[in-house]
Order: sequence, then C-alpha cells, then structure tokens
Amino acid sequence: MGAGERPVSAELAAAERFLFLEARLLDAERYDEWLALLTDDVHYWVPGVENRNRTDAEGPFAPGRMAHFDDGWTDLQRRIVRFTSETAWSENPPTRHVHVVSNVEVEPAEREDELLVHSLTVVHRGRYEASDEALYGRREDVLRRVEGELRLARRRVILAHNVLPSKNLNTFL
Amino acid sequence: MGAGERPVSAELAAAERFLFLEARLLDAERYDEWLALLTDDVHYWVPGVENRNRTDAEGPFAPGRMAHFDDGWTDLQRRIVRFTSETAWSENPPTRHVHVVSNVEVEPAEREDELLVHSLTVVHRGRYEASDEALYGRREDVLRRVEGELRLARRRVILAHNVLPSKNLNTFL
Amino acid sequence: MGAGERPVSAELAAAERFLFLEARLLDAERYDEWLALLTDDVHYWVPGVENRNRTDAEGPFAPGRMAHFDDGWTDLQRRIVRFTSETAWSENPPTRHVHVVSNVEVEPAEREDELLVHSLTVVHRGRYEASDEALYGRREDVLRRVEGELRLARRRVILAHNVLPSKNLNTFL
Amino acid sequence: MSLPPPAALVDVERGTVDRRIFWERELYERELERIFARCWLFVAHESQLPEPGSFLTTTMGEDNVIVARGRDGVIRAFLNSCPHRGNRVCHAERGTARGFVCNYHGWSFGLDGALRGMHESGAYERTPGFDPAEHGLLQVAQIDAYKGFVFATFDAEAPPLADYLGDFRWYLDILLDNDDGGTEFVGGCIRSVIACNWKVAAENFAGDALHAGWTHDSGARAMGGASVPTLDGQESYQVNVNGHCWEFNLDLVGNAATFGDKRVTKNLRVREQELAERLGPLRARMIGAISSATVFPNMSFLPGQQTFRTWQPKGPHHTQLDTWVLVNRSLSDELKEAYRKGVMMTFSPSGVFEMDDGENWEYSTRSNAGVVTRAQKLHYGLGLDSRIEHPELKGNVFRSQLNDANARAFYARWTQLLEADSWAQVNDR
Amino acid sequence: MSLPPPAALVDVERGTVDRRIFWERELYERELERIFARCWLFVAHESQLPEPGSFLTTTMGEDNVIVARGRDGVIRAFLNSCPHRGNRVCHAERGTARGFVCNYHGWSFGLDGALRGMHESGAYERTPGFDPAEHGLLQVAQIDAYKGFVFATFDAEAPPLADYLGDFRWYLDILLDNDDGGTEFVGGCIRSVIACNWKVAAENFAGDALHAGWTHDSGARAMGGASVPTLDGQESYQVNVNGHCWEFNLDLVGNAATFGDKRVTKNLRVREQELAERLGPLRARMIGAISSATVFPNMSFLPGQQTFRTWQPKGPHHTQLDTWVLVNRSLSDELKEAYRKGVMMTFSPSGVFEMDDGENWEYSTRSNAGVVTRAQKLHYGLGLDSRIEHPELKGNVFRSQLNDANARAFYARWTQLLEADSWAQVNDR
Amino acid sequence: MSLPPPAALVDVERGTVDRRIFWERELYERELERIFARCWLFVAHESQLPEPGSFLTTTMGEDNVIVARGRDGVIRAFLNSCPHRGNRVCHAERGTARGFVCNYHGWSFGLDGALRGMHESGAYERTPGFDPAEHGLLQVAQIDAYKGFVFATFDAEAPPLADYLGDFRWYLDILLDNDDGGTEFVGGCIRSVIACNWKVAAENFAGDALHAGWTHDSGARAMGGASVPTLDGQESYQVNVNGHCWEFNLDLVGNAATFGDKRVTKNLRVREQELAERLGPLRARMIGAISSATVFPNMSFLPGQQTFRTWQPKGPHHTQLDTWVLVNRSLSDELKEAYRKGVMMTFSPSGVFEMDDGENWEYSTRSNAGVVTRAQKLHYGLGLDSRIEHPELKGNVFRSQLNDANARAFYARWTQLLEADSWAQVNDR
Ligand code: FES
Ligand code: FES
Ligand code: FES
Ligand SMILES: [Fe+3]
Ligand SMILES: [Fe+3]
Ligand SMILES: [Fe+3]
Repeated sequence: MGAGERPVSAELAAAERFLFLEARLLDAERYDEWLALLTDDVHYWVPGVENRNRTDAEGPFAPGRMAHFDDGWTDLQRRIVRFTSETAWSENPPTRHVHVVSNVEVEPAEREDELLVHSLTVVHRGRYEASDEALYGRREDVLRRVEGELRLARRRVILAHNVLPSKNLNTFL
Repeated sequence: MGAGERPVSAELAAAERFLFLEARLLDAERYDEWLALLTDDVHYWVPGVENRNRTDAEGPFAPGRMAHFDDGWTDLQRRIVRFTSETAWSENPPTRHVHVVSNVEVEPAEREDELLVHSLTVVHRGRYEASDEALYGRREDVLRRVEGELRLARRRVILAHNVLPSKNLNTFL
Repeated sequence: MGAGERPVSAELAAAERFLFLEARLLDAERYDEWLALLTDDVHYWVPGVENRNRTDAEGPFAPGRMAHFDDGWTDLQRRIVRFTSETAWSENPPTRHVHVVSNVEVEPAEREDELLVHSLTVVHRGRYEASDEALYGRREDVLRRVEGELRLARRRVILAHNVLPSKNLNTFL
Repeated sequence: MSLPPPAALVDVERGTVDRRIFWERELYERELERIFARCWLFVAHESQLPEPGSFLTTTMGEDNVIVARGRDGVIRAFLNSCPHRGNRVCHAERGTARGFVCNYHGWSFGLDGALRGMHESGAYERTPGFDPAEHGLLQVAQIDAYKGFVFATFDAEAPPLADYLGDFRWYLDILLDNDDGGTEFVGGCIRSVIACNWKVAAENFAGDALHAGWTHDSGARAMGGASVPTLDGQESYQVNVNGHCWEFNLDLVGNAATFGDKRVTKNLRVREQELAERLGPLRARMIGAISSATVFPNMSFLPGQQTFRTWQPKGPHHTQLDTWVLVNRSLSDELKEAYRKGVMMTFSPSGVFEMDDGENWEYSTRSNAGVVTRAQKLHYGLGLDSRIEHPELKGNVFRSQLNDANARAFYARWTQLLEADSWAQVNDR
Repeated sequence: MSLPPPAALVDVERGTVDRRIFWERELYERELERIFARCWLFVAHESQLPEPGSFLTTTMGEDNVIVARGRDGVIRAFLNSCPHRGNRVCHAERGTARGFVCNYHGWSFGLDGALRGMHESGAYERTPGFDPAEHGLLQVAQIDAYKGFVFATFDAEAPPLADYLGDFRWYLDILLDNDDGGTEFVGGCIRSVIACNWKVAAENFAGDALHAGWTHDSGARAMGGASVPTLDGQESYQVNVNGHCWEFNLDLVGNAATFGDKRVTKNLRVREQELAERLGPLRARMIGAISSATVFPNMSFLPGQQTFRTWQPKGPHHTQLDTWVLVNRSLSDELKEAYRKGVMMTFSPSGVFEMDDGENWEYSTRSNAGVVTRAQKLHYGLGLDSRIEHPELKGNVFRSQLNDANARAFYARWTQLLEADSWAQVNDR
Repeated sequence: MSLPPPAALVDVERGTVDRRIFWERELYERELERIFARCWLFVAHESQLPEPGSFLTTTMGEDNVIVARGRDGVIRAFLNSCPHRGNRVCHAERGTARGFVCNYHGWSFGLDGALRGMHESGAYERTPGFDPAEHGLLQVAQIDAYKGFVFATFDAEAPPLADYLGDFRWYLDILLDNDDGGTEFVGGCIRSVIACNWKVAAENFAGDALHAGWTHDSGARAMGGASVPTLDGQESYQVNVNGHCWEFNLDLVGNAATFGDKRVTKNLRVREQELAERLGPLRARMIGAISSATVFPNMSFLPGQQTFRTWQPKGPHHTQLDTWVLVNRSLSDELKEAYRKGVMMTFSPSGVFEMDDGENWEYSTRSNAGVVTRAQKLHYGLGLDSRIEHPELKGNVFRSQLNDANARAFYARWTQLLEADSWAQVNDR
C-alpha cells in the first residue's frame, strides 16, 4: 500500500478501549464503576422504534416520544439502586448478560474535546435455565475527554426491534 | 513484550474503516453511497451452500452453481433500483438491518494495489413487529486502492446456512 | 484530542491477530494448525455455569466442578483425533461453525512474557439443513510469547448458558 | 384432554381457581371466541387519531384491525386483512394515509375500509355479479367512545358500550374527566412480549395490591428511597362492575410519588380542592393513590402513574404488552414530559417496577406445564367476607385493597362469558 | 374445533374459499395423508442423477426420501429412515455413494435401499426368523418419469403417472420437449423457508397473473426499466387438467425478458419458427410468455424464466421452497449461464421478484390467526363465467389469464382428494 | 388422530414398536400422567444435600420440584410452585437456604415446604377460614432412598421403592454398595437439551450394546487408540426387572478404559479380589465392564464410566439431559478427579462419545414427522429367543448383550403403565 496511510488513530483505539471496558463492567454488573464512566450531564437514550411508513414525517423515533431509556445521570443512578437492591428479587440468581460491541468508528464531534463514536451492540441474555434472547442495536455515542480520561456524554441506541422480544430490559445497552 | 512487534498495520486499520463504513451505509439503506464503494469490475458472490459429504469432490459450493448473489456492478445496481423503487411495497415500512462485522484480518493479495481481507458478518433483521432473523457468514474480500481510496473489488460470503432460514434476502451481506 | 494518547498497543494488535486467526482455523476445521497455537502446558477451561443465588458462596462455577472442557494439551489432542476420525459419522457432512470474536482487551499478565486477554465469543452452528444455534461466552485468555510467537497458554470461557441449548459441542469455543 | 366446563374451574365462593385456565390451548381458543370476539375492547385513544387520515393498527384478540379516522371525521375499525386473498393491507403501526392499498394485487380501500379500486379492474368489471360494495374490509360490529377512549366489539349483540362499562364509568371519570380539557396519550406506544397468560397480567392490575409492597420493594427504594408502606390498616377498597375492577386507597399521591418527581405530586396536591369540587372528595383522593384497575378483559391502568396498557393475547402462554401514557390535555408541557419520563422509568419494559412483574408472571404461567402442578387449585380467598355496602362508592364494594375480591369478580365474569352462548345469557354483575 | 368437511370449505360455483384451509393443523394433517401421501410428487430431474450411485434427498410431504440411481441405472426412491430404530441414513442433500450406512448401529443399505449388511451381524444371524430381505428402506409405491421429470407416490392405488398428468403433458411438453436434446437442471438447488401455507404459494403459480403487475412492479422496473404492461385485453388463457394449472398469454418472451438479458429473449425469437414446427404456433408462443404453472399439488414453474420449484410443507404455516433452473441440454454454455444468473437475480430468495412474493404470502397466511378474520371467506370469483371451448387448447380452458379459474380448479381438486377415501373415488377433471 | 391403545403399539412377541410412540403429543401427555406422575423418579443423591438447608431443584416429568434437607435432617420433595398464584418459589438449581420465599407476594415456606409467613399477613389473619397449614408447597406422595439415591413419586398408591426396584437392587449394589464408605456425586451437574424423545435415550442405555462399537468408533479411537472390540462371542447378558434394565459383559474394565487413564482401570483391577468377596465374582466383573443401564423410566448410567443421568421430558420431541458423576466416598481425591475429568471427556455434551449419540437420537425422533414413515414399525427383534435361566443372575436374564431384550422389556413396562388405570393393575415383571 502507498504512503500516507493513517494508522489506527489514537482516538479510535481509545474509544474501543472505552467501549470494551464498559461492556465488561456491565457483564459483571460493576455498576458503580460503570456510572463513573459517564459525565454528569450524560444523556442516555434508547428510543422506542415505531413501525411507520417511509413517507411518514414523524419517523420511527424522535425525542419526546416513548423510550426504553431517556435518562440523565440521576435516572441512571436510580436504576442502579434498583439493580443492586437486595430486594430486587428477580435479579437473583443473576442474569448472565453478554454485551457484544463491534463496528466501532470514530468521527470528530462538535466540541474539540469530544468524539462521535458509532458502534453496534448485541446484548445476549441468559436467565435461570433459559438463554434465548438477543437484542441488536446501532449506537451513536459522544465520548468526552474529562481530566485526561474518556467519559460517555451522550448515547443513542437505535434498536432493530419494534416489539421488544422480551419481558424486560434489565441491563444497559 | 519484546521489541519488533508490529503495531496495527495501516492496511488493517483502513480495511476496518472501510468495512464498518460499508455496514453503516447498508444499515441506513444509503445504497448509492454503498455502490460508490465498489470497483467497476466488482464480483459479489454469495454461493448457495450445499450439504454434502466430506468425500464429495464437488464441495459445498462452487462457481457456476446456484447462488444468492453472483453479481457484477450492473446486477448490484439493478437490485438497488428494486430496493429504492417506490413500488417496492414490501420495503415499506423499511426493514431494520444490523450488519455486524468482526474478525477482520488482512493479507497481501495477488496484486500490489489490493488487500485480501477476511471478516465475519452477522446480519440481523427486524421487519414490522418481528425481529428474529440473523444470518451468519464468513467473508473473503479483495479491497483495491483506487485513486487513493479503498474499493471493494471482490467479495465472497460463505453462509453458515444450508436452507436459508428466511423468505428473502433484502440487503447485501 | 490531547497529546499523550496511546495508539493501539502492539500487544492488542497481536492479540487480535492471534484470536482472529484462531477463529478462522476453527471455522475451517484446521485442527492441527489450531493445536500448534497452544502451549504444551495449556489449560483450556469451559466450566459448567450453575444457576445459584448471589449469596451462595460456591458461585456459579469453580475449578473441580463439572465442565464442558477442563483440558490439557493431551485432552485437546484426543478430541481432535475424534473430530478428524473418518468414523466420526456425525461430523459428516461437516458442521458449519462461525466463531465470532469481539471486545478484545489486553492487560499485563503475571509473567512478563504473557498477556491477559479478554474477549467475547459467539459461536454459531449450522448443521445439515438447520442453523439455529448460537452460544455466547466471555473469555479470559493468557497468551504467551514463545520463540517470538504468541501461543495460548490458558483459556477460560464463561458461557451465558446454564442448560446448554444444544445436544453437543463439537468445536472449541 | 377432557376439560370440565368453565364454571367448574372457578369457585368464587371458596376462592379457588383451577390452574388449567392459564395453560390449556382449548380454553384459550374459547376465550378468543367468547371473550375477545365478543367484548368491547379498547382500540384507541381519540388523541391518537387527531385528523382525517390518521390511523393505527392494533389487535382485538388475535385479529389485526385498522382504526382510522375518515374524511368525515368518524373513527372506524375494520379487519386489517384483505378480503381477496387475506394479505395484511397495512403494515405500519400508525401514521396518516389516504387509504390502504394491498401489496399483493393492489386492491385499494378507503379510510372507511370500502373497496375503492383494483389493479386490472377491467377484469373484475367483466365478471358477472362482482360488486365492490361487498368486498370492503370487514367492519367491527360496533364502535363507540367513552370520553376519548375508543372501544370496539366484533359482536353485534353486545350491549351498548355505556351498559358494558356500567357504573364503572363513574370511576373512569376520575382519570378521564377531571379537567375540562379532556385527556390525551403522549409519546406513543412501547410494545413488548411477556411469556405469561394474559389473565395473569390482567388480574394483577384488577386487584393485586398485595404484591406491590413485596414485588416492587426495590423499585420503590430506587425511586423514593424507601419501601412501599404497609397497606394494611389504611382505608382502602376494591370495587368492581361487570368484571371491571379498581383497587385503591385514598392517599391521593401514592402511585404518583413513585416517579420521584415532586412536580407531579405537588400538582395533584394543588389540584385537590378543585378535584374535590368536580369529583367529590372521595374520588378526588383516588386520583393518584396507590391503586390499579382493569377494564374487562384486557385494558389496565395505574392512576397517578397514568400508564395505560392492553394485554394482547398471543397464544395461551404469551402476552403482548402495549403501553401508553395518559395526561390531561391542559397540563403544562413540563408536566406532560414529567409523566412521559416517569412512566418510562417505572412502567415500561425497562422500568424499575415493571421488570419485576414480568418475571413473576412468566413463572406463574410456566409452572403449570407440570401435570401434577396443574391439577392443584390456586388460592384466591383473601377477603372472602369483605363485601360491604358503601354510601357513595358504586358497584360491588369490598373493604381493603388487600383482597382477592376483584380477582374473583374478574374470573366470575370470565366464567359467565365462557359459559354463555350469546350476550343474551350474560347479565350485569 | 369442529371443522366442516372439506367440500364445505371450497365453493367453486360462487368462487369462495374458507380461510381455515390455510390455518388449521387438523386440515394440514389430512393433507399430509390424503394429498402428499397419495399424489404423484416431483422428486428429481433425471439430470440430477447422472450416473449409477448418484443420489439426492428430498421430502414427500414431511417424509424424507432418498432418490438414487442404482448400479443397474434404475432410479428408485425410498424412505430416508432406518427400519431399525428410525435414524436418518443419509444426511447429505446430494452426491454419489455406493450405498447408505446408518450412523447409529451400522446397518448398511444398497443403492436400491435393500439391507446389505449389519455391524455385529452374527448376532442377527443367530436370531430366528430374521430375514434381511424384510428390512430394507421402504420403497415408494410407484416411481415413474415424464421426459426427465421423476415423480413418485406412496400410494399403490394411484393411477399411472401418465393418467395423473393427463392432458397436462401436452402443456409440459412446451418446456420438456421443445428440443431433441431434452432438458437438465443447472446449478443445483437453493432452499429457503417462507412462513406461509404451502397452498398460498402453489395457487399463486397456478393462476395468479393478477399479482404480477402489482406485486412485481419494482422488480420489473429494476430488470427491464419499466412496469409490467397491463395484461387485460391481451389474448391470454387459464387452462387446467386434474388440478394441474397453467396461466399464460402468447407474447413469447414476456417472462424471459425479466432477466434483462437480450441474449435470452433473442434466442427465443430466433427459435420461434423451429418451435412452431415442433409444438404448433400456439404452444410455441407460450414458451417464454408471461405465464406460470403448478403441477398439483406442489411443483411450480415459470416458463421463460425457467425456474422450477417445489413447495414443501413444513406444518400449516411454513413452506420450504426448493428452487432449480431448467434448460435444454443442447443450449450453449453461455446461455445456460444466462439462465442460471437470471433465475438468481429474479426468482431466488434474493431475487428482485421473489422477495415481494414471500412478504405477501406470509401475511396472507398469518392474518388467519384471528378467529374473526378466519371466519371470513376469501374471494376467488374472478372470471366466474369465463370458461370456453377452444379448438386447440386441451383440458379446461378459460379466457384471460386474469382469472381465478385455475385457483378454483386447484381447490376443487384439493377438495376431491381430501374427501375421497381412496383413489377409486377420485375422477379425472 | 385416533391412536390405537398402547398395547397395540408395542409387540413384544414379534419384536416391533410403533413409531408413533416417539412422536404423538397425545401419547406424551399420557406418559406424563401415567408414567412420570406415577413412577418412582430419581430426584437426588444424598451427597448433593449434605446438611440441613441444602436444597436442589429438578423436574419430575414437567413438574418442577424442590428437594431439600430440613433442619431435622430429613430430605423432602415438594412442588416448586406457590399455592397462591403459582409462581416458582426457587429459581436456583442448588444451594443452601433457610427456606423459600415467593418473589410475587412474599409467601415464605420452610425447608419442609410448610407456609411459614406472608407479607401483609394481617390481611390473611382477618380472612375467615384461612389456615396456613393448608397452603404449603405440595409434597410428593412418597419419598425414599436406596443407598444414597433418593427417589420420589407423586402417586400415593405406588408400591414401596424397594418393591418398585425389586431385584434390580441386587444389580444397583454393584455401584452403590461396593465399598463401606458409600457413594457421592462429584462436581455437580451439566445440563443440555437434545431434540429427541426421552425414550430414545432411555432405551439406548437400557440395552443398546449394539450401537457402541459402531456409533462410538471415533470416540474409542480418540480415547484408547483403537476401535471397540466386537462384543459378539463374549460372555454377556441383558437382565431386567420391572422395566429396569442392565446390559453387560464381564470384562471388568471395558467402560472404565474409555477414559484413557490407567489409574482408573488399575484401581479396578487392584480391587477385583476385594470386590469379589463383597459382591461375588460375577458381579465384581460387572463393575467397570462394557455395559449400560436404565432405571425405569428415565435414569440411566454407565458402570465404569460412572456417569449418571436423567432424561427429563420436555415435550414429545425434546429431552433435557442432566448428568452427574458417581464415585465412592472413600476414593482418593486423585481418582475422584480422574472420574470427573473422564466423564467430561467422554459423556458430557462435549464428550467424545456423547456427541455421537445425540445426533442419532435426534434423527431417530425427527424422521417420524413423516406420516408414511411414522406408519412403519421399528425392528426390536434382536435376540428374540435368547431368554435363559441363570443360576446366579436375578430377574429376567438373556444371553448376549447384543440384544433387544431389554428394550422389549422397557416398552412392555411402558405399555403396562400406560394401559393401567392405577398401580393395582400393574404387576411385577
Ligand atoms: S390479497 Fe389483497 S389484493 Fe389480493
Ligand atoms: S437405527 Fe439404523 S442401524 Fe440402528
Ligand atoms: S404467587 Fe407466591 S406469594 Fe403470591
Ligand atoms: Fe406490579
Ligand atoms: Fe410473484
Ligand atoms: Fe452411546
């Protein structure tokens, strides 16, 4: 190949490290450490995806519509209180989640200290004796450099699912 | 680790960028941009995989046998006419595809300006209220440097499926 | 982004190359080459995952409990004798495996010449006319530098499955 | 399998229910015919169909229907299945359209379901006796609305909607008519699938105050920092009319408080006086109290949290949950947003309350796979002697929301409908 | 469920079909016994079995069978299930073999299905009364070929293949006998699964010219740059014999043109004169025309596009589609390749025509999950009065391919077979 | 479908079995009621429940049960389904607990299954007639152990365990009582799912020595470097009692040798003299020989390899395999580890022997989807005349382990139970 090729950018490498670490923390239910990866002003959004015609101006999802997550830091923290409560009966025995992350791409974001990161997520769930659920989604994240470390400032996950093929969503995507 | 380690090659990084971008364009049905990623002499091949004994000299797939795709540029372009026709009734509401690409490996190709790229693809499909289909395949691509940019010159996808577990294949793999 | 960013480490790049090559060898049933990627003292462990309460001190898996694999080199070699025996009737026609590897992370290991490598594996299986099985697992590997080449010295795969959703496991994970 | 008649499966007097009603396909198919093809079913809120051409698709039992507002402004409902070869004619879940065109052979239907044109229509015109007027999409037998809530039934003999709801309207008014501006759904619909029998969910909202403090302890801690208080000893009730059920106490804001959003509870407290004038002081205190309700058979809601949902049957062991948020139209945008987010955080599939329910319901259903397990009766005997007369509350009234009275009434209605050959044999209760 | 008899489900006179025939498992099981275990079914093209030892596996109904050419050159078909414990004896879909050995206990069978040997055979030899001749793989009752197409039936009382096909052979000859060299399948088989009842697909090819212009508009534009022309007003027909159906016009190359490959259409035009001499001018113009056909019950094809396929039933709501490409042996390699690629581009699961069909068929089936929907009759009344006498065309002839005549004939045959206790009660029609 | 009575499906005299017994849901449901809800079923090894509070969950048929050791040291078994609304009360597969609390409404049960408390119990206390003693988890009808193996039955009329096992205990002692220290399970349980009818697996272990040399040739080569020797001509037997079956030769270490671990075989050889004194020389040589066994209906094991497993029915076409490893308590840790690893390498789902069985069993089941295939009888005639009297061996004895005698006895017992209305109609055999 010719000269002038870009090697893997430091940004891409850092974004992958961030996302893979995040996935590993979620698989292990290390929620406090996960929360520490987010900025204070994080917006974590997994809109419901509606089944609409192409010509429909309202589109399959939009802010202000129903969502699985449309959370700020406090909302996420509340969910974690639930997950880690000893009276969260249905979390015991624990769910076995596997967060597969792939197709990581990095672009400049609007702010200098931020990166726009594309990725895909496949979240597989094993519960008790069953293990037949997998959710697929495309993510668009904004990672921000805060005191030398990357933090998740914004996430949007567009699921491939219209009717969620599951009774609940007891992890982050 | 000792010295002399190769860092990620520029080629691998470029191949991943190419494949992840391609996947993102397909998920978004940006077919014209996708088509622009292909060389004029592209060969896009997804042979049918037959269930044959190991000793069978004819093998599970071969050129000249039935295929899901065995396309040149014009064939692909025709498919895109169909996908983007406003009378493609069954494409409305749109299918929700997620093209997961992983296990990217790069090798030198026969030509100096080409790369042989291995990867895996998992294509998940959500349609209307359903979202229970996923196709798995191993890809072998040739990417060519054309005017400084990588282009797909050859693709071969070997599916893990004998009977296609689906009524149709309305995307590229 | 600021200065001081680490690019992709040579170690990570090498680990990915190793794991993707390994997956490709397994997909192609190139078992002898696969075996050559292992150290003589390899420990290959896929424990059974039990469904136990959080407070249960015994945990979902542990050494000395039942496992799908708890193998040394000789054990693995024996399995390969079975796989490649011409009287392994149920391996003919061959299974179509796809080993998806993702989320590769590298950490220093205890020994200088070793790397601790995290990854996820999704193993899809197509058999005869069927192709509806996928296993998900989180892996923790130790790769060792032997005569300049990486070798697998230790693998642990924690499956997301309690009841294995399959009649058998005729590949490595 | 020889099943006993429905009446032998439910013993209201002794408070037992046969587990087979949650498992057997034979009973499920009878439900589809005698309950879902016969009762008034919730199909839309009028606000979902704001203008001529607005439509949505939903199911009545397992029948897919289109609900559309015509050019004349009238809301109609008809089967979403082409009378030609049966193809679905509308694949979108909602939107705006000028009509519906079948993808297979291009039959096109108006917003009123009438056959409006055909591809290659010349061929039909030459066929003797072909009358397009006979080949529209099949209309429901009756469609009507109660204060914004649109219901439909496939049964021409069903009593009018007003009679079907009966005095339950007096309760529904608490949510549907506490403000001059009326109500609307905000934010659309989240849909999910639970591997449970639909009745397990419907009965839970009908009268299962008992589970709240136990099942949802973790959710209550997450949202409010504390467990649900004991409900025993508070003034509380279960009421039911024709199988429609509401259980409640009078704490005004108990449910609403689960959002952990002071603006929501404050709004209710501020409105208490105004509400008391409109609804009377008793109903006013029900508005956001710890409570839940089911409109027979499969529409449920939580006052205060304002989640409205239907339990769509998908076979005997699966239920699709469609969930919406109801608010007063006149509410500020800020508060509407607070409700939308609050429901999402608590009672969507990712909600901190909802997720514990699904787990219980799935295993309450699945356990019945065992033939020995299935042969046992379940206990529905709580509050067997709790029926009271009440000077103000309408319908059948029971003291204490910790009670199986509503569940018993739900299954009594279920039995009555499954036994009856037609509506003529069904009496108000 | 109490289903009426099949004859009450299909009303040929009025042109209605009961939707339950596409849904109910009880009817499906009757189909397996009275149609698939009784009719002649397509199992192979002789070219797929070129030499002694060639074999393929396929299904007849849900019965898996091996079709193999013996050392004697004879093609036989027998169950792919070991008479010992029932294991499948051949897992490959095609290939060459010297015989079939069961993986379980090593019983080995010849290319003729006879039991040839056993692992630990000594133990069997000592068992009194054990006669290997009684334990071969079960042969089909009859197997025969018509010009390269091999059919088999499990019913010894079925009429001979020639009678079963009857005058439909005269039509089949258009594709099977338009050249001295005979025909072959090129390129093997693509298999896929559609969530539809098998009859929805079979009836489509039997007589659904109506859908072509609408459903496949996008495909037509992609391949030819223009919509399908209106079919109304052209000279066209539907014909059927014993439930076998062909609908067509006489435009010679309408189907063939969908490949967008001039070499293919040119070849037909060049051959028109030669074909007219061999087949007569009328049949000659059918060779690549806009048309489709079904050999009862489940083998269909498109003249011109040359796709041949079977609709393998997999339960009442699923169908496996096996698809092949038929060409004349004498065709140039270049043109054979053009057909292979053309079929792939148009009528494989990724084909620009095929993909729209599947969507329609799935929802035409799935809609019937609703009990109210299922209670409606579908319309099969197009062309009710279109039967004609024709001086040349054989069988039952109807004017205009825009017609439900073939579909009616298909279901009339279906009814007759489901009602009949044996072939003695089935008459030619 | 009209199925003949069970007795018409199995012909022990001629050695045929109707394939429908592996396919039809109607028969499967009868099995659940007349076999799994009636027979003694293996539920635990005492070593799995070492101390008060130890529990595990398993299934008896499709009924989920908890097996727990109480504070009193007594092992009990009861349904894992809450009598309130039916929720599962224990989701863990094993562990230690002080009791079981239902997630739905907080009913809590003791280690003996008794209702011990309720959330909001005040409400229940005020309900007249509510007696907690009536609302415990339903106990099995009988529970008993034989030398460490715990069995339970849902049928109060079932004969005592000792009679149910009958003289088969004399054989079980070979594994359960060859050492003063008794036995234990090591390493827990691996569970997997096979798409086969449960009887296909159970009959394989009951008497299918024939498949070993063929199916497992590759496994034998991998572990021992050589094929399984021919079994014909060796001294070997099949024996059965009340449907419990054991097939074996007398080579002492044939099964054990498959671990490819000399320590294991050496241990058996070293112990031979001691074993002969304890068990007699004949039974001593059975201890690790090429052999297999099934305790009717669904518990199987391999002497020598020491894998113990149950075949849990999950519908007519699926079976869950639970697998454990049995060792003598007094065995050295090194040898216990050798057994654990040996079973894993050979008879877990990844084991080099196990994986070939599953494939055969799935297709032996699935072939019966075909109506024509299903109408055939399978051959179970090997060794039809092989019954012998033996001076020492108990039960029904047949010469040669290459024999269908045990399979015939298994299905004879199956028929007898399916035909019988109660245990009173079942005799020892
Ligand atoms: S099915 Fe709707 S137009 Fe034919
Ligand atoms: S099942 Fe075929 S040899 Fe036994
Ligand atoms: S279901 Fe167990 S406490 Fe209610
Ligand atoms: Fe709840
Ligand atoms: Fe078509
Ligand atoms: Fe075996």
